[in-house]
Order: sequence, then structure tokens, then C-alpha cells
Amino acid sequence: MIPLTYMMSLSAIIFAIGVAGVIIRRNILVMFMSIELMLNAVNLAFIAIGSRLGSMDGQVIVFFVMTVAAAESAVGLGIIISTFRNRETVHADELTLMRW
Amino acid sequence: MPPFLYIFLGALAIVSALGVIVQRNPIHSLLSLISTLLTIAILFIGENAVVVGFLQIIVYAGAIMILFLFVIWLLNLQVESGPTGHLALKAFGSLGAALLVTELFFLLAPPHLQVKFTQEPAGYGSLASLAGKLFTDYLVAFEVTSLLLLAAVVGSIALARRLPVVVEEPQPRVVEKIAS
Amino acid sequence: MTVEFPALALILLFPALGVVFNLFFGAKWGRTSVNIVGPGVMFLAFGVATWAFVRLLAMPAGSALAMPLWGWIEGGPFHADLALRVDALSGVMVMIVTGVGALIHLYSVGYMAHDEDFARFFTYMNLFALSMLILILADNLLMMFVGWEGVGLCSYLLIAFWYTNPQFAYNGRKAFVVNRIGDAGFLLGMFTIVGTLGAHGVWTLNFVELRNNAALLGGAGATAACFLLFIGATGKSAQIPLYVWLPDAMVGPTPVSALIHAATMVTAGVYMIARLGFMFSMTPSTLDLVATIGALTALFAASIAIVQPDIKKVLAYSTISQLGYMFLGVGSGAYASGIFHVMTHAFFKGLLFLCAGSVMHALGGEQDMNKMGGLRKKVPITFATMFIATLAIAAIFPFSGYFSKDLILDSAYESGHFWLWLIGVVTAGLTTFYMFRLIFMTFFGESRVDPDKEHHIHESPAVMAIPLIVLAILATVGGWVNLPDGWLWGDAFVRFLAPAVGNFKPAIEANSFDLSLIALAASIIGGVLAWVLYIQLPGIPFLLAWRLKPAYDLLLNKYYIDDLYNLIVTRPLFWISDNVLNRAIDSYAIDGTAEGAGLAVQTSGQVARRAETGNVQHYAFVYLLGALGIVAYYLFLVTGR
Amino acid sequence: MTIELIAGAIKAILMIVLGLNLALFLLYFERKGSALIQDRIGSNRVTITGLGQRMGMPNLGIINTTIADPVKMFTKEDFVPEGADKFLHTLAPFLALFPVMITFVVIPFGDTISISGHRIGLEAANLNAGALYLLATIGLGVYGVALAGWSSNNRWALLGGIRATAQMISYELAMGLAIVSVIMTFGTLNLQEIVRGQGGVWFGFLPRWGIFVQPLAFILLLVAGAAESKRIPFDLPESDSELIQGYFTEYSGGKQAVFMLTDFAEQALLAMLLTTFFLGGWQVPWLMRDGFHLPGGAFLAVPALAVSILGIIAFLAKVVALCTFLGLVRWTLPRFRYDQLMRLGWKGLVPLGLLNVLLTAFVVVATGRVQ
Repeated sequence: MIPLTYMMSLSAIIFAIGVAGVIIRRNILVMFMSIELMLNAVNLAFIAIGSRLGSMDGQVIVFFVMTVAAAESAVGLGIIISTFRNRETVHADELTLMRW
Repeated sequence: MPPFLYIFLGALAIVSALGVIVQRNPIHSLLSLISTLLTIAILFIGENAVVVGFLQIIVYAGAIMILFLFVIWLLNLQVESGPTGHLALKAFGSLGAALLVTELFFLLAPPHLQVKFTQEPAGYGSLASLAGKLFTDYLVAFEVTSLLLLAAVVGSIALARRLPVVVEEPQPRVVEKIAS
Repeated sequence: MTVEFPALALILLFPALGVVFNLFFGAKWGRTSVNIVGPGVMFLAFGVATWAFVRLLAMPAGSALAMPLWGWIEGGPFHADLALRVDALSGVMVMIVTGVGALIHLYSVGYMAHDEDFARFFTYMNLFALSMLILILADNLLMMFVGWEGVGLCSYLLIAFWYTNPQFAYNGRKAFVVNRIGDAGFLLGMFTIVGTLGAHGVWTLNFVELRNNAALLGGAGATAACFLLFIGATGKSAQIPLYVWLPDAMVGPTPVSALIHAATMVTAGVYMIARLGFMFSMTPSTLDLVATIGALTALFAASIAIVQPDIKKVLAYSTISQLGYMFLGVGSGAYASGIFHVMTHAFFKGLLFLCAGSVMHALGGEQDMNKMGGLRKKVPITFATMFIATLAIAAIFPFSGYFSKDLILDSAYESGHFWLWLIGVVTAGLTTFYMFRLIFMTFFGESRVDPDKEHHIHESPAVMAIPLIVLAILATVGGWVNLPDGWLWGDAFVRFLAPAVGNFKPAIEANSFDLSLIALAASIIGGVLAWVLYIQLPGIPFLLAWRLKPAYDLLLNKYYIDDLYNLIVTRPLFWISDNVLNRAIDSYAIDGTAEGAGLAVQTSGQVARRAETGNVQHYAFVYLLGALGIVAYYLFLVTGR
Repeated sequence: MTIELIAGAIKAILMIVLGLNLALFLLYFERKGSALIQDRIGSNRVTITGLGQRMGMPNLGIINTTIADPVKMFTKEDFVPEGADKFLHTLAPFLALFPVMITFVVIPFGDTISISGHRIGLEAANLNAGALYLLATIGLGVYGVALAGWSSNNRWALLGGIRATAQMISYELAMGLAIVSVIMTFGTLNLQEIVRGQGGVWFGFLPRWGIFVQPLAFILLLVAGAAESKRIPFDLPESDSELIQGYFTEYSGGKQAVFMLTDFAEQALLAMLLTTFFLGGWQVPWLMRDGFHLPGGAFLAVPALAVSILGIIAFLAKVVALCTFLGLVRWTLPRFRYDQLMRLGWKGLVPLGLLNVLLTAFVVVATGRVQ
């Protein structure tokens, strides 16, 4: 079986990539995708540790994460669409109505 | 799972993950994301999380990503001309991410990451075992999640539907007021 | 022996229900419902009280009825429960309050028949009765204080009942504030008791336990506590120096005055002292103080009452004077006599006020006795009943007042306070004088009523007349429950109260018969004097007033006490509040601080808001920094540097 | 070990070839069957040295459909339109074909046989989560179509792609529900197990096929599958009268061939699924391991090998029959309107499927067949 550290490292790398994506890309959709990346990285960590511990809890958590991700993306994309309709942009740095 | 497969999949996952954030074309980003998801799903299956792996493909790759695809089409996003972000943010963001990953490496190095290894029971990762957990220990969470999904459906519909255009009544003129 | 008697809770429950009903449904369901419910609950309470009282009479002397409701305050070792207790003392008081109160409520139905705010009025009235009953039924000092405060509040509400008149509202406030001063004394007294006893490990305010542990207080503690409590009593019972609120309380509706003076409130102080008699007995100095204050108040108020033209003012000062008697009684150690006078006074003073109200009712709200006269024929019932009441208050044998006042003076003399006794006797004369002056000016002589009011003078309706008659009977026979020794059943009342308030231990022997003769003589002299001055030679009073102008003015202006208080208390207080507190502290210190804080926040905000770029990614980056920090810290922990 | 590997490889290739051949058969049936139904002659020109004529069957057109057409297609110019996303445009067809092809591997086409002591199940991959695998791969089938429509930079193509995507993900639900009810019935995800579960008979004569247990599920899967494979009457995405050719308007030559192949392969796959889930897979009625137990009580012994071969033949026969049926449907029914399609999917099939799942759950719990 693959050593746990490798799995965790992989998930850490993917997570970091997701973080970077959220920060460096100004396209909301891409930021959104990066969030999904992070979620999956965490899922990977759950699965890996769960299978090492021989407990199903990790997989159950992943199941829930998927469900929540589905809900989140549904609502989030709805928000993006309505935002686009109102503001004609998907760029985070142009959606700064809340600035000082 | 044989190591070479792990290395191959890991490399693929990382590359496509990078693809997600560097591609200028949202569709390409999406495709890279999908490939990442599929790779991760295969890794799941390699970790004996068969059901969850397939669920990952069905739910993520099969449904959520389609949603993204539709949204991209709906907003008619083309290749991004011009900067994909602010330079400072790019620099510091990448730097921060790199720092994070290094920290995590140190944190996840063997001495600090102790996991009591236990042999997986029979039928580990099967649908039965998953369902067993779901409907006993996590029943409440399960039900709540279903409610959450319902709320999400309603909310997204309410968000995305076009509001009917309100045609306001023309004010009756003074003359008519007097007349009536 | 103490018997649990759940029905006691009903005595409180009924007025409470009345309050709720009148408050929430009274205005909606109309006058009839209020008229039924308002007095109805009082009569029900009276019924229950009678039941309890009869039960109490049947039991051996010294026994009591109790109803522990539920625990209230649990402060470490200290605990105070909501528990009701009826022994001889509180039994008598409950009877007085519910009985007379019920009659006054009934009277109010007629009196308030033309007022719009009847629902609010009866709400307050029931609340008033409720508070007084709490005060009486309480089995510990703290719960008593609740009622104590309650009556204070209700007095404020009722005195300022016609709040649209600023003067009335001001008087209400005055009553409230003066009461507060007294209440502060009461509170401090309680604290003293708790503190002193607590030092000995006895954490209680329960009367029974207090009585059992009173010895632990020690002389000094008892003195301090009693003194402070007495200040509270002076506030509530309108003694020198805190009596000033009571005359002004006359601006409330007349039934209110009756309720305040006769049944409730003012007697609270006397009741409290009698209740804590065991403690006061430990401190002769305080007792003497009480007696002296009482006597002085009696004389003082009576002298003021002589010249007052306002019928209700006269009655008000007579109340203060009578309260002075009561304090004289309890001050001389004869608590029973004080309570006895409370009872008789409740009868005749309630009657007097109701009669005065009836007169004013007849005259369309006229209060100035110079605009009355010759009403004898026009309002016969009122006249008859008021005359009886006058005889009673003037302590003419065999009306109730005679017995109670005689008992007080007797005990005052026997306790060795000769001068106080003398004052009492003189006051008795004055009392008779001003009371008959009132009667003569109101009902005799030729009418001085405004012609426009002349025609619609009318006797009060039955609903007002009946209470008058009942009270008149009570005022007549009420005193017979305690005859001088050796007569039919002797001093039954005193004997009945003795277990609760202790016996009176005379210091010197005296022939009580002679004493009472002297007092009676004084009263009669006063009466005759009044007859001479106001019937035979009506010119004399004005002549006197003109000759003794300074003295007259002094009395007419109540010894300028109000102005004195204004000068030494109110004015400086206002001045300090305005100049020091308002101008200096408030506008500079406090406002400065507040605005300074606001300014600081504003300026710092001007700078800090720059961080709010509104760009999500900046926030995300900061978030990342935070995450980095946390992970680094965790790393630092696990790696153990 | 090695022999299992070899066997696995052989079986995989076998399944792929089977699928491709079925697709070829469907291609032929597309041409000539339609001609037959529409009372045409159909393609009949090409011959190799007049073979057909000489054999006395003049216009069978086998050469046309099975050889000439593919050759023609693959030799045509591979055209990529202006402004298209070249990479995706090239990727799309294979992205469409790939999932279908890898789905074939879980279909059991025969009972377990033993060769020289090695027990070899006659399915390319015996997955414990086979049904989930099916759903997953079928779900992936969307992308090829969608990207084809998007990448070819053409309105009609994009419309076709959107239609196809929407249609497929809509009918995926109904399909999944139907399969779920079957899974609940047989209590396993393993297709081989499911097929085994359909052995034996009821009342002495009725085979225990899924269609008799889950008739509603059968209809659901049939309809939803037809919609999945974008066949008439569900060929909105490529409705040539509205959108020139739908999502592969801009495709030519080999890539178009791949798309057509995908369609036929999907059809074949659907037939196989229906067979596996409802028509007892390789089960031959009344045929046990030792031979036929006819309803009358008569018994006819059959050698084990023959039993296996009979099973394979039965499987193929059922599949071909279903393919023919689908073809007939394709040439007889008119096309839906888009809103009708959606209404049927969301308001017709999905509720029915949920209802079916509910009923199945009740029955399963009631009959106590749940651990």
C-alpha cells in the first residue's frame, strides 16, 4: 500500500494549488473550480487516512462533503449567474461594491 | 495499488490541477478540473474506497461539472484577454501557497504523522458498509443533508430565474381625476 | 402551633386577578364588568380573610396560620421564601385592610361613576390592596419590603391619577420621592439585621426566626437596625420629618385618600414596628424616640389642622396627628394599643374621608369649607355618619376612638412619659376642636355655597351611602372589643394580640380611670370651644386670625416646613444637579468622553477602512496568511522547536 | 496469474470486437432495414466482382454498408472549421466513444467456465460495483458530445451540444433509478450475480427474468436508454431538419465515423444492459448446469461446455433481437418536441422511477431479503 505520507503530500499539493487558484485568478468561475480542488484534496486525505485506520468514517465524511459541494455549487453558480446579469462581469476585482 | 500507478496518477492530478489555474480558457480549466477529479476518483478506488470513488465520478464529474459547463456556456465566457489577475496577488498568492505546502510537508512528515495502522475489515468500502454507517451513526447528518440539498435546489432556482419585467401603471392625469 | 392554611394564598390571588382583569379587559369589557370585578375581588378576599380569622380565633392563643408558597431567594446560607403567615397581629390587619378596603372599593364605584379612566383606577386600587396584603401576610422582612415598595408605587400612581394636571403629577412624584427616602432607611435596616445576625451565622429575615435569635443582635445592632427601620416607618406613615407628602396626597380621588389613610399604607409603619416589637423592646432609646416623634407629630399636625380651610387638608393633618398617637402608643411599648388605634382609626378615618368625598360629590368637587355650610338638611346620611365619625375621632365615650386613644394615653403615662402624655391630652383637645370646626363649618350655619352649585346639591347614591352606614356602625362599636379592665369582657383585644406583640409592662402605676377622665375633659373642652367659636360667635375666628396674624399665618402655612425643605434640600439639590452635574460633569466629562470615543472610532475607522478593498481575493489572501500562521504554530508545537 | 491476465485480455478484446461488430450490424440494419421498412431498395451498387449477383442475391448491399461506407468515411478529408478549438475538436469524438467502449467490459456474456482447473468468468471485468461503474461511465459519455458541440464554433453545433447534454443528464436520472430498483431487487451490484439471480423458474414454467419482476423498470430503462443513445424518437441533438447535424455538424471523415460508431455502440450497449438486467443475460430458459428441465418435468441432459456455449449464444441472440427492436422503433416513431422531451424526462420517468424504487424497497423489506 502507498505510504500515507505520499498520499497526504499529494493532497497537500493539490490543496495548495487550489488556494493559489482562488487568490491569483480573478475569474469567479475559476476561483470556484479552485475551491472544488481544495475540497477534493481534503477528500483524498480523508480517504487515505480512513483506509489506513480501517474505519469507514472517512468515506462517510467524503460522501457528505460531496453532497455539500453539490449544493454549494448549485447555489454558488446561481449567484454567479444573477451577478452576471446585474453587473455584466465575472471578475472578482470588479465586484467591489462593499469597498470603503 | 502499484507504486508506478500511484506516481503516474499523482503526477497527472498535479499537472491537471495546475492546468485548472493556469489555463486562460474557462472550458480548458474545467476540463483540467474534470481530469483531476477522475484521477482522484481512481486514487479513491485504489484506496479501497470503491463506492465513494464511483460516486465521485458520478456526482462530481457527471453532474457538478456539467453545471459548470452550462454556466460557462450561459455566460458565454471566451478566452480571457488581458491579465487573469493582479500581479501582486499572483506573486504573493503563489508564494503563500508554496509556503503552505512546505509547512504541510513538514507537518505530514513521518515523525509527526502518526496513524495507528489497522487492517481493513472485510467488505471495507463496499456499498453495504457505507450504507451501514450512513443509516446508523450518521443518520441525522444524512437527513439534514437531504434537507440541505432541497434548500439548495430551491435557492438556486430562485437565484437564477429571470424576474418578470414589472410594467408600472401610468398615473391617471389630473383631468381624469377631476372628471371621475 | 402553626397550621398550614392554603386558603391564605387566595387572599392574595383575588386582588391579583382583579388587577389582571381590570388591566387587560377592564377598558374593553366596559364599566359594568369593572364595577363588579373591582370591589368583588376585595369582598372575596375579605371573605377568605374572615374564614382564616375565625379559624385563628378557634385555635389556642399564640398559634398561627401559614402557607409556604415557594422558595424565592437562595443566596448561599441566606434564604428568603415566599411564605404567608397569619398570626393575631397580621390577622387583625388583614381583616382591616380587606374589610375597609372592600367598602372603599364599593364606594369608589359610585364616586368614579363619571370618570373615564375607571378601569385604570380599579387596576391601581386592586394593586394597592394586593401590595398591602403582601406586606401584611409576609412571613419575612424581605417579602414585606416587596409590599412596602408596592404600596409606595401605588400611592404614586393613585395620587397622580389625574396626571394631566401638572400639580397633581408633581405631588405624586413628591410622595414617591419622600417614600423612597424612608425605603432607603428600611433597606439599610434590613442590611443591618442580616449583617449582624449573619456574623453569628444566622442568615434569615424570617420573623419567627428573628424573634428566636433577636438576642444575638445585641444592643448596638438592635438600636441601629430599629433606628433605620423607624426612618422607613416615618416615611411610610408620614411622621416628622417625612410627613410632607401626605397632605399633598389629597389631590388624588377621595377614595384613594381614604384607602391610603384609613386602611392601607400609612398604617404600614405602625404594623412594621409592632411586628418587630420584640426588637424595638430591646432598645429603650429607640422606643423613646418613636414615642417622642409620635407625640410631637400628633401635636404639630393637629395645630396645623386647626386653621386649614380645605376639608381634605384638615382630614389629612388629622390623619398625621392620629398616626402620631399610634406611634406614641407603640413607642411607649404598648404595641397592642397602637394596633388597636389603627383599627378604630381605620373605621372612623375611612368614614370621615368617604363622607368628605360625599360632601364634595354633592358640591361638585368643592373642597373649601368657607364655601360650605348648612348642608345638614341637604345630605342627612352624610351628616349623620360624619358626625358619628367625628365623635369617634374626638374620643367621646362610647365611640370607638375613645377606647383606643384612652388606651394609648394610658400606656403612655404608665410607661413614664408624663410630658408626652400631656401633649397627647392637649392634642386630644385640639383634635376635638378642629373636627367640630369642620363639622360646624360644613353642616351648620347658613350656606356659603356658590349659587350656581346650590341647586344640584344631592345626597349620594346608595352604593356610596351603604359603606358610610356600615363604617358608621363600625366606628361606633368598633372600640368595644377592648373595654377597660374589669368591664364586661375586659381588654379582650389586647389579650388576643399579646402573644403576637408581647405584653405591655407598665413602669409606673396609675389610676387609668382618672387619666381617661382628664382626656375626655380635654376633648369636651375642645368641642365646646369649637361650638362657641363657630356657632355662637362666628366673628371671633376672623378676629383672632387678624389679631394673631403671625401665628395664624404660621399655622396656615404649615410652619413653612415645605418651604424650609425647599430651601435646604430641594433648591440646593437642583442647583447642584444643574450647575455641577449637568453643566460640568455631564456636558464636559461624560459628553466629552462619549464624543471623544466616537471621534476616535471615526478617525481610526477612516484609516482602517482602507483594508476593506471589497475584493474577495484580498480577503482570501489575508485568510491564507492566518492559515499559514496557525499551521506554523501547530508545526512549532508538534516539532517541539 | 498469467493465465488470468491473458484470459482477461482476450475477454476484453472479445467484448470490444463484439461491440464493434454489433455496431457494424446496426449500420447495415440502418441502411437496409430502413429501406425495407420504407419500401426502398437501399444501397445495392457496390460489388466485388459481382459476388452478390453471382450468389443470386442481387441487392443485399452488404459490401456497401459494411465495407464501402467505412472506407469512404475514413478516406475523406478531416476538416477542422475556422476558429474552432482544434484540440478539443479532435478530442471530442474519442471522448464520446471511450466511455461506451469501456462500459462493455462489465457485461457478463456467459457463465463461468473452467479450463484446465482455472475458473474463468465470462465477463471482461468482474467488478463488485459493476452497476456503479456503468452509471459512472455512462455519465462520462456526456462530455464528448458537449465538447464537440462547443469546440466546433458553430451555432447549430453548440445548440446540438447543449440539447444533447441536457437530454443526457436528464435521462441519466431515470436510467439510474431503474438500475437502482433492479439492484435492490437482486441485492447486489455485481452484474454477473444479477444474471445468476435470474436463473431458475417460477411456477415451473416462468423464467425468473428481471422483466417479470421489474416490468416498470424495464420500460424506464428502455426509454431512458433510447434517450441516452440519442436515437429517434429522442434524436433532438442531431435533428437534421432543425440543426443541420447537431453537435457533429462540423465533423467529417473519420471523426464523424467515430461519432456514428458511438451511436451504434451505445445502442448495442443499451441492448446488452437490457438483456443483462431484465432478460436474464446468458440464461437460457429451463437450462440448468446439467441440462434442460422442461416445464413438463421432462429432462434433457446437456454437457457442461455445451451449456456454456448455449448461454453465450442465448446472450447474443437476445442482444441482437433487442437491437432489431430498437431499430424498428427508430424507423417508425416521429421525433419529440424539445419541451415534450423534457416533460417526459422530468415529469414522467423520474417520478415513475422514484415510485418504483419506493415500491421495490417496500417489497424487499417486507419479504425480508435485506441483511
